[in-house]
Amino acid sequence: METIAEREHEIITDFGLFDTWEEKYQYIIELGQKLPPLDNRYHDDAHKIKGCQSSVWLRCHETDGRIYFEADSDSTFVKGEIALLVNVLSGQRPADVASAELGFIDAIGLRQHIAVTRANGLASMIRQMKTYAIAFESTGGGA
Amino acid sequence: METIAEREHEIITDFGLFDTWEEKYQYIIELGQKLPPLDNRYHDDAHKIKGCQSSVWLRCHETDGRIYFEADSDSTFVKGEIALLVNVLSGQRPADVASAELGFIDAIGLRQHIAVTRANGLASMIRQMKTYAIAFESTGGGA
Amino acid sequence: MTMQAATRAFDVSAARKDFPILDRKVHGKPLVYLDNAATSQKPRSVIDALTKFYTEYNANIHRGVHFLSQQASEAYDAVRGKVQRFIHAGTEREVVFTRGTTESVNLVASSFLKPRLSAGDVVLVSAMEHHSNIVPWQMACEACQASVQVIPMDDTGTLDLEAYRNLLTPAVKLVAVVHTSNSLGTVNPVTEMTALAHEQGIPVLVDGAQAVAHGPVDVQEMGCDFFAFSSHKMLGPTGTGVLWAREDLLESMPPYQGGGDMIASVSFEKTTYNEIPFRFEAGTQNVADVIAFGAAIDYWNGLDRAAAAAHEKNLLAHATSSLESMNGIRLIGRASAKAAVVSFVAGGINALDLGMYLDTQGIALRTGHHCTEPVMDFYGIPGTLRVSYLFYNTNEETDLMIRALDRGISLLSG
Amino acid sequence: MTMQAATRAFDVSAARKDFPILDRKVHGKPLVYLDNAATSQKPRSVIDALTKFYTEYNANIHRGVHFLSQQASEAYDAVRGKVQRFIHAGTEREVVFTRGTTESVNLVASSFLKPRLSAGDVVLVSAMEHHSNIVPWQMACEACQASVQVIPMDDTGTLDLEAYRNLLTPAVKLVAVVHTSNSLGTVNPVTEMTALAHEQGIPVLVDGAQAVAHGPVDVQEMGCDFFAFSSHKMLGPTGTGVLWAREDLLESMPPYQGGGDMIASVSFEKTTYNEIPFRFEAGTQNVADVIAFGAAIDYWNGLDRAAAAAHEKNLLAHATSSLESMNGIRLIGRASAKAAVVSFVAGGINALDLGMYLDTQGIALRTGHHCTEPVMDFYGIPGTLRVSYLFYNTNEETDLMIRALDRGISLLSG
Ligand SMILES: Cc1ncc(COP(=O)(O)O)c(C=O)c1O
Ligand SMILES: Cc1ncc(COP(=O)(O)O)c(C=O)c1O
Repeated sequence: METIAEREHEIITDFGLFDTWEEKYQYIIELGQKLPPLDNRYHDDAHKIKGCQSSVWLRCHETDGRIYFEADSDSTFVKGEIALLVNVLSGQRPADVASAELGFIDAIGLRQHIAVTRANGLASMIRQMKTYAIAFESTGGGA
Repeated sequence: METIAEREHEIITDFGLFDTWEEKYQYIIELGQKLPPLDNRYHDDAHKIKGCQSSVWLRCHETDGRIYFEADSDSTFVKGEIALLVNVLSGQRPADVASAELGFIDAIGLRQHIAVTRANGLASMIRQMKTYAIAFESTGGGA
Repeated sequence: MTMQAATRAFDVSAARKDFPILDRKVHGKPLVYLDNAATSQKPRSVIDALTKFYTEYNANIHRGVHFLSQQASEAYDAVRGKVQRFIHAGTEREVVFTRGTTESVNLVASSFLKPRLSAGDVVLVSAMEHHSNIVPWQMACEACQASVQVIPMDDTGTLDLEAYRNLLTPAVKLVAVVHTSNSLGTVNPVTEMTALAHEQGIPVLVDGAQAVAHGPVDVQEMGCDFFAFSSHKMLGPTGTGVLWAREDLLESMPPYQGGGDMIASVSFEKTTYNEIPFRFEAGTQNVADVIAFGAAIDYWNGLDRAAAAAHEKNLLAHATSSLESMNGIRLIGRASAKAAVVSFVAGGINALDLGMYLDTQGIALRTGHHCTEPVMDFYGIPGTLRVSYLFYNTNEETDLMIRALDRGISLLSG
Repeated sequence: MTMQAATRAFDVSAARKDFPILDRKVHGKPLVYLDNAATSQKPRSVIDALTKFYTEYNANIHRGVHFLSQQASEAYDAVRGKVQRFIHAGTEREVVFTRGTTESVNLVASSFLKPRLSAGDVVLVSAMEHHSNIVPWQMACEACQASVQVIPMDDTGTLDLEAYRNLLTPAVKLVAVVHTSNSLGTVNPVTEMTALAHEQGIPVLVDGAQAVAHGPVDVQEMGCDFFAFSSHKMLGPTGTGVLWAREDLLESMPPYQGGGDMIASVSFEKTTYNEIPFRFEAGTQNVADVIAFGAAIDYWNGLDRAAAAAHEKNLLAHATSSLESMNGIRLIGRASAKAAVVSFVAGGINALDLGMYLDTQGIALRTGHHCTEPVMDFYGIPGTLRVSYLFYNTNEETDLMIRALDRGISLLSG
């Protein structure tokens, strides 16, 4: 299992291939289109993340001390962002998720390009993922 | 007796001698210092002009169908302005005072140089002088 | 104006040269700015007016005896006359400078409406109002157990005047209606609506935020009692705007905010207020922006507005027919009287995703509810994409947008 | 900061080069600008920030998906952090952008005070308040049968802290006090005054309009609950300013104005409000001016503020001793803790006449009551002449002023 840092590094390398924001946008859209759907029964208020301009639902579970995320959104771009986060954080140890700094978001130039409201949405997603991780750290329960 | 237009013309000629605002200012101060004082008993609310930043008292009377003004202020500069107005309007026929356009104020460059609050004060003085003139036109009474 | 003048072609490339930002590139592509209903771009003369103020005669106004203060005061005060003539108000005394449309509406809600409002009273707004012409009334009504009622519209985004007539009951204390809708483009018959309200003795506020940039405004002809608009949507700077109010109503209103320059005299025992409009401009005014706003009005006065309006009509027609010919595009707002604003949805495609794709192509338009959530609720959609034009836009820009839209849709449908 | 740093000479000629207006002539004479308490002049970087915004990235903020809107939003939002650090606030969420000090005070009067005010309650202000820190409280108190009471001062313009202590009764719902007086120059012991009020559980608003330009401000150290100031008095543009408020208090306050961007969602049935600080910024923000205000804060951060303060102390000492040595001059305001502001009267000579004479010499100072009429009533004078300094002023300018004053006095005594 790769570490968070290793996965971030891979994403940064991937994005290094793109010269323009258009290419990065398209790549994120592709990631969004490929993100496995979240079962419909989790599209409810309990799994909805507040503070995102688009609707975002997030669910997670723990297996063998590792935390796994699934998510969905009505926006393909947001799904792409989620895919990046899932890619980096899913399958990691809760403690590592809780303390991850996620420098790749700045490094791939995502933050400069997405509208502030979106950036806030991204921040909300990360916050929620970390909240789950912290909960697992202390209780080991599912969400 | 010179007409209002003739008197305005003289003032414009006088001011034509001055190159700078400083000289005009000094000349107006001199006029203010030379303005005959208004008897103290007229320094009351009934004779006070509203809308001036400085205190201004104005009194007038009619003799032989002509209107005469006397005035005072705590500001020497305002007294100078009054002196100019008195010079132009005192001794004229009420009807002529009421309809006077007083273009000399712009012509001598007074308006550009005095603060807006002052300009409003000047406007208030003129308005009051005309109000008196209109009153005399219709009633012939004193104030 | 003669027909001749009205049909003289508008020189759009000359106009574009006056707006420095239109030369810039975004993501390596020439900027296509189609978000004018959010805010307009600024001509060089407006930007220069700011620079000139701050480099030559910046000073606080109205109380200074010195030359700079005098010059600044005169320049500031002169804009009141410019605004008066621009909207054909009766006197300068009716022109209050505010922060913008939103504050103008809040001022009326607080100083005019609230003292007149009792439990059970009604403020009548239309179904297509901007949040700024809803929330202030809701806040005032909530405080007084009054309520906001809504003039309905049909599916084209046209107000139902029959329903409006029936809503004009004695309980109505104010009608507040938008002149030109920012999300639908609908131009409402405000003159007729005002006349109907006045028959019942009900005062009318018109939200002119969008109207002022799309054609001449004559508040006396319109007959309304209050008219609110923002500088930034009509070529001027952010941070200022206007409340125009009929003199007798303004005279009757208590001050809104307290502070410097709105007073006649202050003591701890008794404070008296200045006359209108100064009574409503507390504190240091936004001197620089008001002066630059004056430069914006000068720019409008130098423009062939009839030709500009004809050009905008043409832009609207071209955008409408181009979008109509695309598969899966649904136009939102199809009133017969419309300004150059086109809202649409693209099948099941997320508006934000599409807006972001257009952004990668240098095309700036707006996605979302455009601060008119009730309009989105009415159509049962979360939001629209909106292109909104000003006279400096071109049909070529629309064509670029349409091509990009086409590519974006296929990308996002994949 | 070491003594070494504090005593390094301030390079005033370098600083002057940053302010284009200081090169101009007035009535053919070099401008001597001594009216900084009314408004400060602007460095080139602030003016350039405005030009850059309007020529490169003007857009409406917070709701736009396109690049310009994004760039504008980021620039605007970044200023909140700059303000937070400038006044040492705990979090950005405590920083509300307003039109200026006056609006900040009105916001507190309306959203904080009014809901907490009952008949018989008291707002305590000092005897040297600016009208903007009197009238809003009078308006709120009038509506609730509460009253404004006054902390007295002595003849030097120093507040009577003993009297203040006794005035802090349970009826007092707020203390509102000026940090640095604009007409007297007095620097009040706001930290101590806040502590005394807090002992009685009374919240404190500090009017920082003058303070921010004369030295570092630390709201947490000061301990106050609200702090209000204006951009235009601290090198920034007109039209914006700040209300800083303790997070818990701000959270507890209902919105001030309604409109776009201050809402979470709007429907005709139910509207919910955005979180702080956005809840208090209704409508299109003054984007350009806030961004340029950020440039002003950058300028302060680049300045050797300790050296600038020492320079201002020197300016004050020189002006005070020069004026003291003149016949017939009476200084108004002689507190031991004073900013570089000197008010005076010249025997029986009318202040406006003298101010106008100084203007003919290119010297800009202020005459009148400086929006502090109660201060003038206290001293039994109609107004003063006031010279007010900023770090870019020089002793040579004071000398020019003194010589002109001398000539003006003989001219007017003649
Ligand atoms: C001490 C003080 N308080 C409040 C104000 C009001 O500030 P503004 O007019 O910028 O709102 C001023 C300046 O005019 C001031 O000097
Ligand atoms: C129709 C309409 N009304 C009101 C407003 C509010 O204007 P502002 O945000 O400039 O106060 C806007 C623009 O945002 C608008 O389009």
